[in-house]
Amino acid sequence: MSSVLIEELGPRGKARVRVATIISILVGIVLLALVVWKLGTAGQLTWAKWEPFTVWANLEFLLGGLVNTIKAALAAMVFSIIIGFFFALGRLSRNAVVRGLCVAYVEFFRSIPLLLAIFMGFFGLLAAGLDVGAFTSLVVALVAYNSAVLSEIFRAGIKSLDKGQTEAAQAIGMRYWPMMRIVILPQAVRRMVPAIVAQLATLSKDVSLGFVIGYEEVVRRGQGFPGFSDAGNFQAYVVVGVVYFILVWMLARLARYLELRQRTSSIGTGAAAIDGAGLEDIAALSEEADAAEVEAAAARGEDPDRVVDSQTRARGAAEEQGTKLNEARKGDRDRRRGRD
Amino acid sequence: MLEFYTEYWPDYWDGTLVTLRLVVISFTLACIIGVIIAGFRVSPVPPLRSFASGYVALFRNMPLLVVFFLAFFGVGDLGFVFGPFPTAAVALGMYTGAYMAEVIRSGINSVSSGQAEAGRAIGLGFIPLLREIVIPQAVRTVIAPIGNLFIANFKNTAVALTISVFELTYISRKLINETARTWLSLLGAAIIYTVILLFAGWVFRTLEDRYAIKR
Amino acid sequence: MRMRRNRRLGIALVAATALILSACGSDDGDDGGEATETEPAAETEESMAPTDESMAPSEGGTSGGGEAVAAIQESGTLRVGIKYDQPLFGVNTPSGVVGFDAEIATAIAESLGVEPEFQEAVSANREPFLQEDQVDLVAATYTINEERDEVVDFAGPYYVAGQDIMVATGNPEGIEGIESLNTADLTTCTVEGSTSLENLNEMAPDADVLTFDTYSKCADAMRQGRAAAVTTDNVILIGLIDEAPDDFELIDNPFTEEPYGIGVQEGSDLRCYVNGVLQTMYDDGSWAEAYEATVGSAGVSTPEPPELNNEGC
Amino acid sequence: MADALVEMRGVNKWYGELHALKEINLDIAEREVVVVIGPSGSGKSTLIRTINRLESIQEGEILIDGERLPEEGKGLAKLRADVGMVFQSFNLFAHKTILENVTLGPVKVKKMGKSDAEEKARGLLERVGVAHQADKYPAELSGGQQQRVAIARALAMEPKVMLFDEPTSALDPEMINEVLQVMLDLAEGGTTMVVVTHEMGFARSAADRMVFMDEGEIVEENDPESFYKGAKTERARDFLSKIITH
Repeated sequence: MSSVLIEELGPRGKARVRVATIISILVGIVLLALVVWKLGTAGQLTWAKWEPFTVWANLEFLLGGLVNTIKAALAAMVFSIIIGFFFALGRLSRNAVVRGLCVAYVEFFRSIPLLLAIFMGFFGLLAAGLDVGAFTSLVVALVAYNSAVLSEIFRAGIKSLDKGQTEAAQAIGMRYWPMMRIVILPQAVRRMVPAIVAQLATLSKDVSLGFVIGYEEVVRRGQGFPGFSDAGNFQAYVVVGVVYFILVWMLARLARYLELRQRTSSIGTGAAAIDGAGLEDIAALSEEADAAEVEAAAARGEDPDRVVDSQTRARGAAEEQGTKLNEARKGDRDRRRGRD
Repeated sequence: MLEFYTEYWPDYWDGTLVTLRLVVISFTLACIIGVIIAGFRVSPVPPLRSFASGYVALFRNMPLLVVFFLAFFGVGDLGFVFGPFPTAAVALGMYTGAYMAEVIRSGINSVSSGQAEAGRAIGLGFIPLLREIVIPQAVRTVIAPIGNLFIANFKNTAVALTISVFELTYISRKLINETARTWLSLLGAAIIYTVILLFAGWVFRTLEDRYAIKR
Repeated sequence: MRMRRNRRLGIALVAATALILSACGSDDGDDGGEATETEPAAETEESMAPTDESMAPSEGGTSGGGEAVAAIQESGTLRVGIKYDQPLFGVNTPSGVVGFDAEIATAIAESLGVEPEFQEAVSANREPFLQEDQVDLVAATYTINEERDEVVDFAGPYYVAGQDIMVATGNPEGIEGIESLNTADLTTCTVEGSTSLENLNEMAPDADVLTFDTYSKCADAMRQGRAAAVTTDNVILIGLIDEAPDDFELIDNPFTEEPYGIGVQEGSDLRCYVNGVLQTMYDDGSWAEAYEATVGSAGVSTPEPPELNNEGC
Repeated sequence: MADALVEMRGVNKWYGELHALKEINLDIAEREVVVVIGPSGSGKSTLIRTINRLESIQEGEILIDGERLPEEGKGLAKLRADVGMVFQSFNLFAHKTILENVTLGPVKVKKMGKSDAEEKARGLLERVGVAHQADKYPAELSGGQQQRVAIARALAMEPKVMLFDEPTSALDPEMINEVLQVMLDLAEGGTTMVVVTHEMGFARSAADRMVFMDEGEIVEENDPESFYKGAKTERARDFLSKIITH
């Protein structure tokens, strides 16, 4: 029970939990049975409706959509990183005009729905005489939108670096750009890798919106293919949902893994302390990381998934210093108590 | 340019009203679902915890578009047919609710165990502890992320156009087709979104300042 | 029809939207696409000399023909631009392209004594196809309109499409025409950003409207009881009905006219030759046969063939 | 010893495999001050936290004023109200003012009137020397001040026994004495106290009894003078030599 709310239970509490467990399992079974029954009576479980998804040619077609999804997500990611990076630097610039323009850009694209940005990328460019097709329009829109988001991650990443790093660099006589290039950015980038992977997961989800301009990602392929015409909507969207789920879940998992690795390596002493611990502790730690990741995701603002509100991030970074200290203390105490 | 907006203001206004209605209903729903799911997630009853984790994982790893289509056409195939607006409100509420649950859970967990222990040590029972110590402290840490969720939820209402909800983004798209003034049509919606979000941002910042812990 | 200043651009955008609606291969046949940006180009380089224009082939001219016809006969193949994804008109199947357009094109090729060779035409590339001499003719649910007529020539019309209404089998709501839809009590479904939607908004402003990105979603909406009617070009509706003949039927009361023509290069003698072939098909009943074998298979009654435009032939 | 205020009988506790408390038997009489010492990880914190069941036990029983410590629910909350606790990291309620920190227990648990509670709280704050800080928030106070407020908060419940869990080890050196002074005053005033601390000065002047723990068991009990001068066990002598050399 990873919660401050729940005390260690006494015998009566344990008995209650047992009863609640049994009741909730029963309720769960009843609900599940109802759903299956409803699906059955609505004729959704007949094999004919699912069979199209076992035909390799159909699956190949659907997986082609997955490839398209990944293609657009990767392309958008690469350009978003590059452009977002420059906007981050722009926002940290000492020139007020540059700063102002960057702020305007970032704030504009952070405050409109992605779908509107996609329409701008498609209809807008078309009206401007640029008939670039669905893929390019979609990537342009995703880049415009995500570079704004990423620039905030970058800015927070750069700012969150210990001020000591800057001071140390300046102390040995480095000037602004060499300092950025040699000292600050490499560290900032390393620190941002998990956030970037997490953003890639979000991006993959967002590619689905390319649907509205006819981009052949998974959803469009899943619903429009003649090979699936025997299948109903329910089946098609369930399968499409599963495909997306696996993709996004794996990317999120990777992001979490990277973040965890980074944490353990950066805490150092904490990692040493874990040395003696068993698997359970590591599981607990990953649970904690899970919670932290979620917290971060929540704090990251924008879209639930779409990362990072600058303020929260910056504040988060500041608080993190504090909590880390507290946690270190607490952890220390806990461990001691644990061994007591 | 101005004539364009004076001429089509009624269209934009209709769309804005739909968007606002959608966001109010879906966000209220998200709050309710969030509290329930978060409660499940921190409860000592294992099946409830598993259910809550499953719920959160499901909605966090699926595109909103798929959620909408499943809720509209998929559920419709099962014989449950609801109109576009109610479907969109519920689907969006359930989607944001998953994120809300995580925000609330992390808010509860952000209250240090020392605070709870101190409360127990002076004899506070479960409910008073929750009311006097945990919730007031959790609320403070949770306002900013909830504000962000609101903004996300607000922007996500646009996806409802795919199931025939005539909200603001739909209107701008409709105006493109009717007038062929592409950029004007799109900008009109963008400006309305920005203005509303500026206002929402101000509200949440004010709330945050009011409830900030003095340090 | 509303004529706004930017009508052309509007149409172009509608075309772009229509392009998106690929899933059910829909294309409302009204897309002017690239037409505006091209000039009446290239003809001097082409086979026909200016004099050819006046040297029209004789009426019914299966025997006659100018240089274009001669060149085709010499090459032994008729290059045809055709839709690959338009149910009942042009669908690419493993056994070749089938549909009403394919039947017409094959008949023309037969008359010429050559083999047809099909190439996929999408809405946006039909004019460039002709202008750049990629194909000899385009038979691809190609609506005749003024803009296009400036850059290409049309034989025909060989079919008049029009916006129509699809209802559930048996027409439970008793919908007779567009006027019946003008009530908030009935929900009508069409595709977002289409001319069909604009027509609906104009002709039945009180209708309760549902819009989706594809017509197949409209069909689903009807199946689920969300909509009482679907309206768009009858050609698309017939395609939907063909997929589910038990569920839907056409009220067969079109309220717009979209004449389909065979596109040929500007000034080509092929135009009058094709008109001749079409007239022959009208007369000997093979037009009706072709119709019944394709479009008519969806349970739509065979109409009278439209009158050909023989101006200048 | 039947009238001891706190009785621990055959208490055992495990953390998984780890035997954290081994067969603890300990009685604390009214007005007695007991100081618990021992090396890090010896179980002394766990011991003190079991007395108000912030830690559960698996075997044995704990009685407070002759009453068996309930395991959960209202009864437990009621009994906890009679046991004051001061934590290493103060744990003042961060969102409440100093005054509210002190009045919360009396008002919410003891259902005391608000004005009475405030009057009493101000008296207690006066006693621990932070009366002028009453309207501030915890984060605005120094560590020493916070810990004194924490003591006042515990006292406001008029507990039968006060537990101190390393009350000075999170403090900067110059603040340790101000807290110890308050504790000395309490001891002299006759409060029953169980204190986990390494502050030998305090132990010598205030403790009635020293309890030395190691590896989860009570190794030695004695009065402070004899304990410091001549601990009976090797383990205790070894521990003392380590903390006295510097």
